[in-house]
Amino acid sequence: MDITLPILILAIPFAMFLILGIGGVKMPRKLAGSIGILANGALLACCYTVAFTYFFSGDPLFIIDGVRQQYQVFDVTWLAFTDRLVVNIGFLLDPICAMMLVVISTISFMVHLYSWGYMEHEPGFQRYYAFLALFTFSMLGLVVATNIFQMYIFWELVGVSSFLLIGFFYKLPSAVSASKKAFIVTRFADLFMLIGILVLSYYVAQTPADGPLGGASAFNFLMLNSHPTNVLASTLGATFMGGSVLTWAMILIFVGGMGKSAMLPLHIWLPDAMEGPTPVSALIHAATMVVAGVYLVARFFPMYCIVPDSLTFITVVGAITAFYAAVVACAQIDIKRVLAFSTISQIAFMMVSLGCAYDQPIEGVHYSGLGYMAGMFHLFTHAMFKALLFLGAGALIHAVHSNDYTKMGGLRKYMPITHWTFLIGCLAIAGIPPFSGFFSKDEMLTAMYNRDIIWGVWMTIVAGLTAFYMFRIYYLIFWWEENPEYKHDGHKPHDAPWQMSLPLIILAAVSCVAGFIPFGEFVTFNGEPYHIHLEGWVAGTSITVAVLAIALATVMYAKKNPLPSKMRQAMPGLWMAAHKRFYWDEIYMFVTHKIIFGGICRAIAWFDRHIIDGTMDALAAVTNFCSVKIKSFQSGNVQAYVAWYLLGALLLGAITWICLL
Amino acid sequence: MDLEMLWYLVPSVIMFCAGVFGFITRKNTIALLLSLELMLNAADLNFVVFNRYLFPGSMEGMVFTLFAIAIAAAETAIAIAIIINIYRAVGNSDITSAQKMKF
Amino acid sequence: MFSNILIWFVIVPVIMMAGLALCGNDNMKAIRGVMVTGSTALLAMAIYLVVAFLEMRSAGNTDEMLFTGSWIWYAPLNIHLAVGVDGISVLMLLLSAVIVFAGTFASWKISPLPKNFFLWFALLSTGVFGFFISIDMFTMFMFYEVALIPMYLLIGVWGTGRKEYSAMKLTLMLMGGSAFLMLGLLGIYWHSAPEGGTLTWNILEISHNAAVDPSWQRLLFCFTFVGFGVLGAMFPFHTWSPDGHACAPTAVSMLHAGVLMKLGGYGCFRIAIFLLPQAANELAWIFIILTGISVVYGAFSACVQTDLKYINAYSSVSHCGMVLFAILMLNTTAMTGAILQMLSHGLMTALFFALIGMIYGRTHTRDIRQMGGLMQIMPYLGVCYMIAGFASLGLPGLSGFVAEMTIFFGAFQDADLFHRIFVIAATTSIVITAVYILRVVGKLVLGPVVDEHHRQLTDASWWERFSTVTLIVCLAGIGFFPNWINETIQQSFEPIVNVLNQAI
Amino acid sequence: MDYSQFGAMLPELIILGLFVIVLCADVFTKDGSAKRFLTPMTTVLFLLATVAIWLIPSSGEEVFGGMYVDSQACKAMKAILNVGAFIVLLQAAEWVESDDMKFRRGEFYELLLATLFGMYLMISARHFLLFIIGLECASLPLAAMVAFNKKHYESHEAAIKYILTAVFSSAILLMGLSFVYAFSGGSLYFNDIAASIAGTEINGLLIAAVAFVIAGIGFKLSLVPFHLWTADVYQGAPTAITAYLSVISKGAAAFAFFVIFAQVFGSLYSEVWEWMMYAVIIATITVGNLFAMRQKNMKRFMAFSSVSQAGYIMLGVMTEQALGLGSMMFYIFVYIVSNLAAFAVISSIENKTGKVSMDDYDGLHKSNPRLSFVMTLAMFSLAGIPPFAGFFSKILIFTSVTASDSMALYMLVLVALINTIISLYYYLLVVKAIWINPGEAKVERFESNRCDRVALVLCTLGIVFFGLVPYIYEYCLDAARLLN
Repeated sequence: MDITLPILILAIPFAMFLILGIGGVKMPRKLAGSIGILANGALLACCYTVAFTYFFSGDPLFIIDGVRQQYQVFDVTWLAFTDRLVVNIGFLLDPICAMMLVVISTISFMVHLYSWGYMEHEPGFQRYYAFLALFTFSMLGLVVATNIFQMYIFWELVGVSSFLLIGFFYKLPSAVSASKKAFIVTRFADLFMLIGILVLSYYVAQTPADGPLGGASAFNFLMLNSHPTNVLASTLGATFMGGSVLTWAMILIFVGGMGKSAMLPLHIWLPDAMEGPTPVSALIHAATMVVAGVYLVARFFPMYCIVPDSLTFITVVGAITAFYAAVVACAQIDIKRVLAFSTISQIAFMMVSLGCAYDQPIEGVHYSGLGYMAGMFHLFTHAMFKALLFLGAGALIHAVHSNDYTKMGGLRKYMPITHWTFLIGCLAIAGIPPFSGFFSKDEMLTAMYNRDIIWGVWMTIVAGLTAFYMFRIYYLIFWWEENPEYKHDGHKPHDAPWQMSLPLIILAAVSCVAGFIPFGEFVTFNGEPYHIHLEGWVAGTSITVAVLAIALATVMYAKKNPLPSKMRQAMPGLWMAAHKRFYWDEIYMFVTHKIIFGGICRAIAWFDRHIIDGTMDALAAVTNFCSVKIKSFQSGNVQAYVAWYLLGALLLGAITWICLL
Repeated sequence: MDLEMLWYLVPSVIMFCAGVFGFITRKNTIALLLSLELMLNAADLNFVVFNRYLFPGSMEGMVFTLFAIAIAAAETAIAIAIIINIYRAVGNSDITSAQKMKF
Repeated sequence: MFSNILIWFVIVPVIMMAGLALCGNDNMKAIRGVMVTGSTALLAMAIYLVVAFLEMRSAGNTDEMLFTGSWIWYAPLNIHLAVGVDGISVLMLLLSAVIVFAGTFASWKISPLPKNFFLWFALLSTGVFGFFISIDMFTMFMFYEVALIPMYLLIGVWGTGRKEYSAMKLTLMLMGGSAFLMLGLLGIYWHSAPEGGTLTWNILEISHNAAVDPSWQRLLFCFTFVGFGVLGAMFPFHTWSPDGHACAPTAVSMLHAGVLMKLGGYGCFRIAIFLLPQAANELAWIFIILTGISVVYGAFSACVQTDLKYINAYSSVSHCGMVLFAILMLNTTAMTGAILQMLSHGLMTALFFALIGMIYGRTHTRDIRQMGGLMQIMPYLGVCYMIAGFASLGLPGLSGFVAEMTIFFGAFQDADLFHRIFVIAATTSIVITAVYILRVVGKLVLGPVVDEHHRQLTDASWWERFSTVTLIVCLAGIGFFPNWINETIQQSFEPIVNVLNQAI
Repeated sequence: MDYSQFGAMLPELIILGLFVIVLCADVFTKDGSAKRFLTPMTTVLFLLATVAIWLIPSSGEEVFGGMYVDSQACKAMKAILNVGAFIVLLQAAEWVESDDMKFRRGEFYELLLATLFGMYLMISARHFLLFIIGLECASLPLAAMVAFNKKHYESHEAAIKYILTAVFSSAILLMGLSFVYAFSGGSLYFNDIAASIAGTEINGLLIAAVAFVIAGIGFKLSLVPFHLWTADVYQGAPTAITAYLSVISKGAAAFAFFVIFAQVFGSLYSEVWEWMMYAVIIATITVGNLFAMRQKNMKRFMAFSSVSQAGYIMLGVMTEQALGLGSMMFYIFVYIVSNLAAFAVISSIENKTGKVSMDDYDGLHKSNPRLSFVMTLAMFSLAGIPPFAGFFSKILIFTSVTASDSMALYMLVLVALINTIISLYYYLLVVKAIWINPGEAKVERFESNRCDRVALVLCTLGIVFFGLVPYIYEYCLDAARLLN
C-alpha cells in the first residue's frame, strides 16, 4: 500500500499544529479557522480513503479468505534501547484502527466546524485550533500505533493536549485546576502503564532472538498478539503476590487505560474536565480520548485473553464504574457533568463488554468474541451520539450562557434544531430502536448474558439508569418550566448558527442510521466476519427497561411538579452523596493535599532545609566554634607560648616513646 | 651509662629545668634572658660532658660548645637591645607589658 | 598541537578572555562583540565536531576515542595534555557550546562590571570544555576545578539574595567533593600500571592496564564517586544546589545546572566506573540507594517550594539523581539514558533558568505566590515556560521523555530484583515531577493576574527570544530524532560496559 | 688548608660580597640625601647576584671535609630564595625610601643580606655546627629587622617575642643536638651521625632528640605548636620583613629540615618521626586554618595562612625520595610568588594609606582594580585553585606523598585536602571583601610606585605560569635528585 496517505494522516494535523501554533498569533481569525477546517477536511478525506481501502478494496494485504489482516503500513525505528527493545513509529492498519480513523476524523471535523461558530468570539481562537490539531495528531498516532511504546508516546501526547484544551480558558482558576487535575490523574495512571510495559518488555526481551517470539521488538503488537502463549511462557515461573507476572503486567497496563477512560477510582478528572470549551468535551472527553482505554484493551485483546484474571479485573472495574457513574449522573445539576458521568458509564459498559469477550470458543456460547465486537460497535455509535449530545449541550450553553439546567427549561420552542437532535441523541443512548445505541448496547448485553447472567442483569439495570438520567436532563432542559428570563428581549435563546447546527444534524443523522451498519462484518477480534443478529429476549428486556425508565423520567420531569424535590427530601443522604459523587474528590483532596503535600512533601522539604542543610551549616559552625574556642592559645603572652612550645616537644617525644614501648 | 657522666648530666637537666621554670614564671625580661642563658648553658654542658665521656678522642663537642656560647652572647646582645627599646616605649621591661597583640 | 580541533575548544575561550581583557570596562558593544563571536565560534566548532565525528564513525573508525592527541606536560609524573573524544564527550561539548551561546544572550544586559562577568564566564567555559576534551585524569581534574571556582565570584558579585552565603556554600561543598576526588585520582595514578610498568594518568591506558587491585578499587571508587557525586547533586551532598542556584545570576545558573552538574555525572562513569570496574560492580548498590533517594526526594522537595529557582534546583536534584542512578545500573542502555538525561536536563534547566531570570528581571520577584497569569502579560515567556515544564515532566517530543524512558527501560533490564524495585521507585518521580511542574505553571503562567502592576511589563526582547529559541530547538530536536544521538552514545559506552562485564 | 675550597661556596661569596659592598657604601658615605643611591644600587646588584646564582653551575663538591655541599639541589634552593628575596627588596623599596628610614637604609639591606647568608649556610650545611651557625645567622638579624619600625610599639613587641622565642628554640635545638651528639659516635657530620644512629637501638633519649630537633627547626617553619610567635611577629613587623619571614626564612628552614630528616634521621622514619610528623602536620594545617578564619588584620591573617602552608610544605618531608624534595622546592617557589604577591598588595596599600584591616579592602576593585586582580589571583593560588600555580604545587606535593602505598599517608593527604576547604574559605573572604562586599571603596585610588609594580608583575607572572609551564617543576625535581 502506498504510504503517502498514512503519512499524511499524521503529518497534516501536526503541520497544522505547528503552523497555527507558531504563526497563529499573527494570523487573522478567519484565516486560522479556515486553514484549520480545510486541513481537517483533507484529513477526513485521507482517513476515509484509508479506511475504505482497508475495508473494501479486497487487497490481499488486508483480507485473505475473508479474514481481515493486520498490516503494518510502515514501521520505522525511532529509538533503539537495545536489540530487542526498539521503539518504532509506525502505522498499523487493522479493523479497529480503520474504524477509529473514521471516528476520530469525523468527530474532529465536526468539532472543527462547530467551533468556528462556538468559539468565534473567544480570544485565542487560533491557539484553540492549534491545540485541536495537536490533539487530532496525537489521537491518530495513538490508534495507528504498531507497538505499545508508540501507543504510550501518543498516550502522553493526548494527555497533554487534553490538558491544554481543558485549560483553554486559562484565566479562570477553575479551568487551570481542572486541567492540572486531569493531567496529573492520568499521568498517575500512566505510571502504572509504564511499569506494566517495563515488566512485559523485560520478560519478552529476555527471550532469545531465534526463539518462538522471533527477534522483533519486544513492544510490537503484532508479535505479542500473535504469540500470547509464548509471551506467557517467557514469564513462566515469575510470580508476584500470587499472580503471574504477566497478569500483573497486563493489569498495570490496563490501569493506564483506567486513567484515560476514567474508570473508578481514577475517574475524578473527567467531570472537572468539563471546564474546557464544550466542543473539546465532545471531541476529547466523550468520543475519542476517553475511549483510549477501551481501545488499549481491544488492541491487546489476545494478551488479555491469555491471562483471564486480568479480563475479570477489567469486567469488575467496568461494572462498578458503570453503575456508580450512572447513579451519580442522576443527581447532577450541570448538564455537562451529567453527560460526563454518562460518558464514564458508557465507557465502562464497553469495558465490561470487552471483559466478557473471549478469543477461544466457550461451551454453550454461540460466539465467544461477541463482547469484543459489541464493545467496538458501541464505541463507534457512542462516539457519534455522545458527540452529538455534547455539541447539543454546547449549543444550549451558547444560548443560555450557563451549564446549569436550573437556568434552562422549556427550550424546545426556542431551539428546535437543538431540541430534536438532542432528543435523537437521548434516544440513541437510552437504547431505543432504531437508533444506533440500541443495536450496539443490545449486542453488548447479549455478550454479558453469555458470559454470566450477573453481568447481564447488572448492566441492564445500568442501561435503565442511563435512559432515566438522560431523559431527566432532556426534560429538565427542554420541558419542565420555561425560564421567565427568556421573555426579555435580549435573553431570548435561539438556535445556533449554521456552523454549529450542521454538525448536529449530521451527527443526528448518523446516530439514526449507524445501528444498521453490519459492524460484525468489519470488526471482530480475529478478523473473521460475524453476522450480527438480534437476540430477541435481550432486546426485549432492554427495550422494556429503557421505556420504563423513560416513562419514569417523563412522569417526574416532563412538567414542573414537586415529585423530584419530595424524593430528594425522602433520601437526603443518598441524594447528597450522589450529588457529591460519593465524596471521591474529597478523599483525593485529603490524600493529596493533607497527606502527600502536607505530610510527605513538607516533611521532606523541612528535613532538607534543617537536617541535611543543617548538617552542612553545622560543619561550618563547628569549625567556627573550634576556631573561637582555641583562640586563647594565642594569648599574646610569650611565656605561655614557650610553655606550649616545650610541652609540644615533650608530648611528641613522650607519645612516641609510649607507643614504642 | 657511665655513672660518673650522670653526675654531670643531672646538673645539666636541673639547669635546663630551672631555665624553663624561670622563663615561664618570671616577669622581668632581663630575668627571662638569664633563664634562657641557663638553658643554653645546660645544652652546652651536655655537649662537653658527652664529648668528654663518650668520645674522648675527638673535640667536636667542645668546639661546638664554644660556638654555641658565642651565639648565645650574640642573642643576648640583640635581646638586650630590644628590651631597651621596649623600655623606652612603655617605661618598664616587664614581659606582661608586651602582650598587646594576641588571638 | 594546534592542528587538533579539540585544543581549540580551550584556546577559544582563552582568546575570548584575552579579548575581553582588552575591552574597555563599560564598552558593552565590544564586550558583547567578543562574547558573541567567541560563543558562536564555539558553537560552530561543536557542530562541526559532531558532524566530523559521525562521519569518521560511519567511515568505520572504531577507536575508542577520536581526534586524539597527547602532548607531554609534566614529564616526571607522566602528565600529559591528552585529548580525545568519544560520542559522549562530543555531545557534551555540543551541549556546553549551546548553553554558553544561549547564556551569552541571556546575560546581554548584565551589570555591574560586565567585562569581569564575561571574563569569569569565559574562564568557566574554558574549564567545562577542557574537562570534556581531556582523557588525562590530571588535566581533567584541573579543568574541573577551573570550572568550579569562577562560580564563587559569579554568584557572589552578580547574584541576588543571600548570595554571599550561597556562593561560599557552593564553592566549599564542591571543593569538598573535589578533595575526595583528588585523593581518588592520586590513588588511581599510583596503581595505574602493573608492577614495573609506567604509571600513567591517561584514562584509556589505565583502563587497558586494569592494574588497580580490588581492595584499592573499593576505596578509590567511593572517593571518586562521592567526589563527582557532590557536583552531580547526589543526596545527601546536594544542598549547595538549591541555595547556589537560587542566588546565581541567570547565565550562571544556566551554565551551572546545564553543564557543570553534568561534569559530575560524566566523571562518575568516565573515571569512577570505567577505571574501577570491579568496585563499581560491587559497590554500585550503595550509590543506587543514595541516588534513588535523590530522585524521589528532590521531586518531593520541589513540590512545596515557592521560589522558582528553588523549585528548579530541587528538580535538578531529582533529574541529576536520575543521571547518576542510571549510570550505576552499569548497562549500556541505562547509561545511554543517563547521557541523554544529561543533555536533556542541561538544555531544559538552562531554559528554565533563563526564563526565570527573564521573569525575575521584570517582576523582581521569584515567589510564585506573588505572580500569576503571566501568560496574559508576556505570552512568549509563558509559552516557553510551559515548554520547559513539559520537557521537564517528560512529554514525548521533547528530550526529557526520551531520556527518562531510556533510563527506565535500560535500568529495568537488570536481572537483579533490587535494581528493578529501585527503578520502579524512581519511576514515581515522573508523576511527582508533573505535580510540581503543573503547580508552578498553573500558578505562574496560567490563572488570573495576581499583581496588577505586572500588567505594564513587556514581553521578551530579541536577544531573549534568541536565547530561548536556541534551547527549545535543541530540546525538540532531541525529542523528535533521538536515535542518532542514542546510537552515538551507545557505541561509546560499549568499551566501558565491556570493561565492566569483564570485571565481574 | 685548601683555600680553593671556598670556590665551591660561590653563592655565599656573592652574597657576602654584596654585603661588603653595601656595608662600605653605607659606612663611607655621609648621612643625608646621599644615601638615596643605596636602594637602587642594592636592588640592581641583588638582581645581578640572583641571575648569577641561577646561572653558575653547581660543582657538586663536598668541601671542608663534607661540612659544606655545593649540590645542584642546594644551589637551586638558594636561587629560588634569591628570587624571593629580590621581590621582597622590590616591595620594600618604597618603605625603605620613606623618611623614617632615612638613616637606616643601609642597615636594612645589610641585615637582610646577613640573614640570606645564614640561610645559604643552613641549606648547604652537612654538619651541625655549620647548620647552627647558619640558623642563628639567619635568625638573629631578623629580630633586629622585626624591630625596625622604631615608632611603632607593635614592632618592639613583635621583636621581643621573636627574640625570646628564637633563643628559647635554639636552646631546645641545642639540647636536642646534644642528645643527638650522644648517639653520634663523636662526629657531627650528618653522614656519620646517620651511620651511627642506624645501628643504635631506639631509646627515650633518641626520641627526645628527634622531638627537640623537630621543635627547634619547627620554630623557623612555625609548625604547630611551635608557631605561637608567628602571628604576633608578623603583625608587628614591618610588612616587608613579614613577607621576608613568611617565605624566605621558611623556605630555607624547610629545605634544611628535609635534609636533616632525610639524611640524619632517615633510618628512624617509620619508628620515630613518621607519626610525630603526622601529628605536627595535621596540627599545623588545621590550627593554622582555624586561626586564620577569624583574622581581620591582613598581616595576621597571612601569618596564620603561612602557618597552614608550612604544614603543606612539610608534606614533602613525608616522602624520602627526590620526588618529595622536588615537589617541596616547587611548592616553596610557588608559595614564594603567591605569598609575595599578596604581601605586595598589602604593603603597597599599607604604605599608601596605612590600612591593613580586611574590612578596609571592601570594594577595593572599584578604586584599585589591578591590585584587586592580583590579590585575587594570589588568594586563588594560595588556596590551590587552577590554573594558578598553587594548584599545581599542591597536587604535585600530594602526588609525591601518596607515592607509597601507605594508607596512613593517604589519610594524611585526605586531612590536608579537607583542610584546603577551610583555607579556601578564608582566602575567599579576602576575595569577597574585594569584590562582593557592598559599599564604596575604603581605600582611595592610588598609583603604586615602580618597584611595587615590578614586584606585582613578577609575582603575577609566576602565579600564572609556574604551573602551566612544567619546566620549573622539572628543574626542581632534577635538582632534587642531586641532593649530595
